[in-house]
Amino acid sequence: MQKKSKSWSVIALLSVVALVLPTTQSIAAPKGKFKLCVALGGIAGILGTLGTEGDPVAKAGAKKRGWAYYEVNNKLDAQTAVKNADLLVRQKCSAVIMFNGRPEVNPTIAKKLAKAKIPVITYDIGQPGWYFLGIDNLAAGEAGGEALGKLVKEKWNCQPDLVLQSQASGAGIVDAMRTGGMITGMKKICPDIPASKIKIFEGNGEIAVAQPAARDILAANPTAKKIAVVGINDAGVVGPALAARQLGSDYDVLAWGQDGNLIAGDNVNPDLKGSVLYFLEGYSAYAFEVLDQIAKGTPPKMQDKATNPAVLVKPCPVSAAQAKNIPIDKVRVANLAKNPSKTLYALYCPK
Amino acid sequence: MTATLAPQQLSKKRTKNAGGPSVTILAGIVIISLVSLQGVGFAAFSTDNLFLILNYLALPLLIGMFASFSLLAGVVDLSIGSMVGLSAAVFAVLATYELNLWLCAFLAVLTCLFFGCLNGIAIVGFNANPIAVTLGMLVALRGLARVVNKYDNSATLSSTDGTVIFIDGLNTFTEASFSFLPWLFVIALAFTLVLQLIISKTRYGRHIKAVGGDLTAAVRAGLPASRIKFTSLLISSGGAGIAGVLFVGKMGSSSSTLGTGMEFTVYAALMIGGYSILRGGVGNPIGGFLGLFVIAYFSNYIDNMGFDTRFADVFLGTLLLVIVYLDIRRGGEEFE
Amino acid sequence: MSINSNEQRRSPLYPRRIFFGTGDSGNILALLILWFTLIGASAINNSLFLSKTTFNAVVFNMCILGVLAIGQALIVLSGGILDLSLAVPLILTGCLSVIFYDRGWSTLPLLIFSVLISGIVGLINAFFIVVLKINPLIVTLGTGFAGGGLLLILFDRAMVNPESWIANFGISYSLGVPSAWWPMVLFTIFMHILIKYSRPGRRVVAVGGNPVAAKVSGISLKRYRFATFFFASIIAGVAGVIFAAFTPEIRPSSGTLYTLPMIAAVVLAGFSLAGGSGNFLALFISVGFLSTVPTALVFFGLESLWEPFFQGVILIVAVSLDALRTKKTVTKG
Amino acid sequence: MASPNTSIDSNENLPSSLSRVPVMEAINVSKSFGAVNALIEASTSLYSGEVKAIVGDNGAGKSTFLKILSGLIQPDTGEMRFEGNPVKFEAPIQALNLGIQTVYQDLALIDTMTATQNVFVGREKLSPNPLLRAFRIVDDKEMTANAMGVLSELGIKIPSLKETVRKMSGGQRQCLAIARAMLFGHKLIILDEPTAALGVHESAQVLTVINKVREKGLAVVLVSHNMQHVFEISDSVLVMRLGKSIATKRTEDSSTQEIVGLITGAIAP
Repeated sequence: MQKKSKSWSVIALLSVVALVLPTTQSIAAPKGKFKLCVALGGIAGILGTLGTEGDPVAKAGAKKRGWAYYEVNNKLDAQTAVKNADLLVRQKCSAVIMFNGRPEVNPTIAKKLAKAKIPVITYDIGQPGWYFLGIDNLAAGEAGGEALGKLVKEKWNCQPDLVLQSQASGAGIVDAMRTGGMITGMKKICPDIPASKIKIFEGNGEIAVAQPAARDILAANPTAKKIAVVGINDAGVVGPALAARQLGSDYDVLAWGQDGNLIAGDNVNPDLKGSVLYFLEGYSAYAFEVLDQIAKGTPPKMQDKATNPAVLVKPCPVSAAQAKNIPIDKVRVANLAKNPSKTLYALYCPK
Repeated sequence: MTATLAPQQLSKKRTKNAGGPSVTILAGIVIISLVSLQGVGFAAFSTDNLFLILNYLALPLLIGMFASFSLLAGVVDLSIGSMVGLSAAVFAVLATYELNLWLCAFLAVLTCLFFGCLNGIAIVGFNANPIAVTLGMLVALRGLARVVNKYDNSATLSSTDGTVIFIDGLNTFTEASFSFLPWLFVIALAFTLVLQLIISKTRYGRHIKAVGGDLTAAVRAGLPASRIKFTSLLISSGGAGIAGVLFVGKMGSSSSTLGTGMEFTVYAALMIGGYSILRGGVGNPIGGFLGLFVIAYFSNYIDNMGFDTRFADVFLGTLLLVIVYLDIRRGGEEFE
Repeated sequence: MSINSNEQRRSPLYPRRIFFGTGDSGNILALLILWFTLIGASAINNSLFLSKTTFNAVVFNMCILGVLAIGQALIVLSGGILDLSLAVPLILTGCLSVIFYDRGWSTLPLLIFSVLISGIVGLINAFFIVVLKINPLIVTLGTGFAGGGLLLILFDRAMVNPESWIANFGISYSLGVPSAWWPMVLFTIFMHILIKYSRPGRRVVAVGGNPVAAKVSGISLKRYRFATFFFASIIAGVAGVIFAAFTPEIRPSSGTLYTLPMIAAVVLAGFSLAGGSGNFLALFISVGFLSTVPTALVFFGLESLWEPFFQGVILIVAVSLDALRTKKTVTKG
Repeated sequence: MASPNTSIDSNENLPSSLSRVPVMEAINVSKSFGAVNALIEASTSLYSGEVKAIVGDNGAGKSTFLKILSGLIQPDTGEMRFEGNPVKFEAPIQALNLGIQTVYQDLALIDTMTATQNVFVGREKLSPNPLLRAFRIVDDKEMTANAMGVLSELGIKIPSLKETVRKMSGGQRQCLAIARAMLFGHKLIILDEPTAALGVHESAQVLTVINKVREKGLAVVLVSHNMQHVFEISDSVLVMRLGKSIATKRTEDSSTQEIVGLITGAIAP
């Protein structure tokens, strides 16, 4: 019974380890030191640089104030976000910046963090009991929609053949507000676009997904040549624009994105006529307004809705021509570090 | 006619450790412990930290143990990840219609059993390749889960991909713990031990290992191979169904990403633990538990260090290869 | 004979010849019937389906998936089970070609170098498999994880210049069909001839069908493992160039989108996962069929949400029907 | 222990002087697969304490006949008798239950299991403790002892009963398979090419074991291509040709030349 004894010795060993090793020590920072914790969003692109690479603005701010700093990544995955919440509690964070693209688990996370009495600042996605910091997604959507509407009116006299609405339903309410808001905004300028011309599809905020999906829709509507594209982000609208280019040179495309990821810097797609910038990478500069008060022990009163925000970031609609002067997010963050008194909006949004 | 000897010539090195790669894994655990000690300090062994590890080991362990039936029987079920997602979606959506929760859970698990049954019919009944069939099921159910999530009745977040349904009782159950031991983990571990007993000591265990180890030989020995394979597929899908319901309790929602890639991480851990997804009959639950534990422990180290998470995948991939290689050095199964 | 039966018995992946037993032609015929049924049903539903635009849309759907599936099929055929890491060379080449372009490299060295560098991924895989003797499925799972992470670290933002020949390749047409289709067509023809009529090709099949017999008859398993994994990575690298042409913002995480569909295409085409049997013409049809499904769904008015569901169901039904047929002929004979 | 030769006092063609009933009898059984007539009115009788060899060219119907005897396939026509009573096997398990065991050419051992587990696969002994028995807990100790018993009875040496059989040599595996058959088949043991793929020394080992099985008073039937082995071990030889059982010869009365002639058709039966 060599096999059996081996297994059982393993169990015995493990139980010993389990009984002896655990101490009541915690993994938290030294007592008395303020600890700022940041939960990053996840995949790059759909949620900007805050996706994967860390938040240099928050890190620098914490360092400047002599705070401990800790970062986790929600990976745009619900299960990971919940797991991270537990981690943040055990890390005894003093305050948490939460950027979670899977809002369906926010109630659970809120419950855990509330139990540990950790104040939370949420970016862009509202949750009762969390300080709301960010843009009003609906307003941002509408701003972009209006800008696109103007182009559609100017060029096609408000009569596009097709409006492609590139969703990323995984982003939940944000998606509904942004893409839905864009349609609303466009209808403000061109109220007579019939619902039958608006085709909603899943683009996942990713060119590689949005492109083939849009291609198939264009194939199913072969007579439609004047195409307006709205979507959750720039990638979500560039995909459909390219799909139209692939299917023929007779297509005319007006695409307007959100988040400004693909409108800044070089190599901008010619069909991307504009985008709405939020300067997500600079959000943490605003966050310190709230964080400083929390650290002082005088937290501001709860403002947890986009309509009643703790800090409202203004959306910045930018046409492709204006965007030529805006560098990519990494450069912007570096410049923000050089001008700590300003915000990215003040630095870069065209007047 | 020399054929019967040929496979032996091919792998000159024989398995020395019939008990699975337990020792290799233990060595891995010791190494990670030392690394953690160096990086995180003694806090790495704190009850707090252990709780974190075990809390997120519980459900994958449960899923892995149920799925190990089909691995042992030689019919790998790749669709478990999707089934977790589907079960969660069905449960959560039904719960938004305010049906009895037990009924919802029952229906969610039943749904998974139904698809497990389809797996079984295709694999056992039609003799189709298990990897191909369950891969198809993986893709299909992932899609179906997303479709189901669209039918949720909750008004709170109209356009979420997932369905939000916070169930206090279930959440309390899934989050309950005894000191630093989460109850779910205790249950999963108890299940693992029972399973170890079943696999190593009972008639059914012997039969399932025989069917997975050598189908022809098992049939000739008069074992009901088809029935055993079929049940093993039902067990793995049922387990995924149960885990899906529990996930809803833990997360307060079903999410379209729930279970994505889970089959790969769970099976990677089980392979570290001595199971094989290409041939049945090898591996034991304790080894599987250790495999899952070593992965969870390692991710925890990365979490605690606050590493750039992009490195986590690099480390995990390397860890998988290193442990499997070490096991081969100790006489584990070689390829060709 | 006895070697074969013994081999089959040892592996749970019983090699099954898809459709009508021995003949590849029967298999191809069945797939064609399946494809034309789908096209016919869609055309009856909406006559617009039979348009040049639809044809082009389907062809575009095939471009990347098709090339990747050929790489995967080579691995499967040679008994390497599956290569779960093909997304890594795909993205690596995509990013490298963009970087090299931005540095002002001319087309030919750019293509050669970016694709060859991707071949390294295959060599690493083969090293683990051949030298360290780890099962390919575990190796490629590991290198897939690790490689994906490394790519995220190395290339966070790769933007294709819309004026570049790369971007132009993605929207241009040659001989009346999208240019990006030709790599797939050429690879299919090349592989078909290679496997059917060349000695190395036949040896790949031999290595896949029965490694023991192949080894006994003096074929170096190691050399063939290195070669197949290297070439699979190279082929995935070519798909990476097409990916760059289609996707101006290359996101490392996008690579995994193709993993399951390409395995599905290979399986549907009748490649035995145990190695040693499969036909590249059938693979072409299988890719074509799978690429028609999403387009057809849109014509039927279904949300693209349903696409994975149908793809999965089709795979299960096809594999089951085929297995059922094979089983019947086996019991008869 | 009786000498193997003393028990050979029966012949197919003559009523046994002890008027023994054959353990197993096949009378004019036929089997066809589609258009192929694999077996045409083949007959044979198998007696306890006797080794019968079945020889024939490839495609002579040996395997089919063997499969019919072991209950793996059912004959289209003809009659099977077990200890004088007509039987019809629907499934191999019925044959197993009657004490008929088959050792297949590819051994039918499960590589991933230990020797003891292999011996008892499908017939595990349950623990005597009623509680453990209720949970279908097996009694490894008892099974190991039993296996050890039968192995020593047959003089088989195996390194360890607790190791997986993958490491064993071909001869050891074959012996183990025969031992398993012996443990459960108390009437008839069917061997398909027991010495194929084995070296000289290992073959000798296997033949010794077969001899021991005969001494235990079981009926043994074996298919072999190796004339030397056939003459070394068998009491009588059944020659098959083109699906028919054309002749049964007492081994001691026959010669290799005669048998080979019958197989090839050079000698008329």
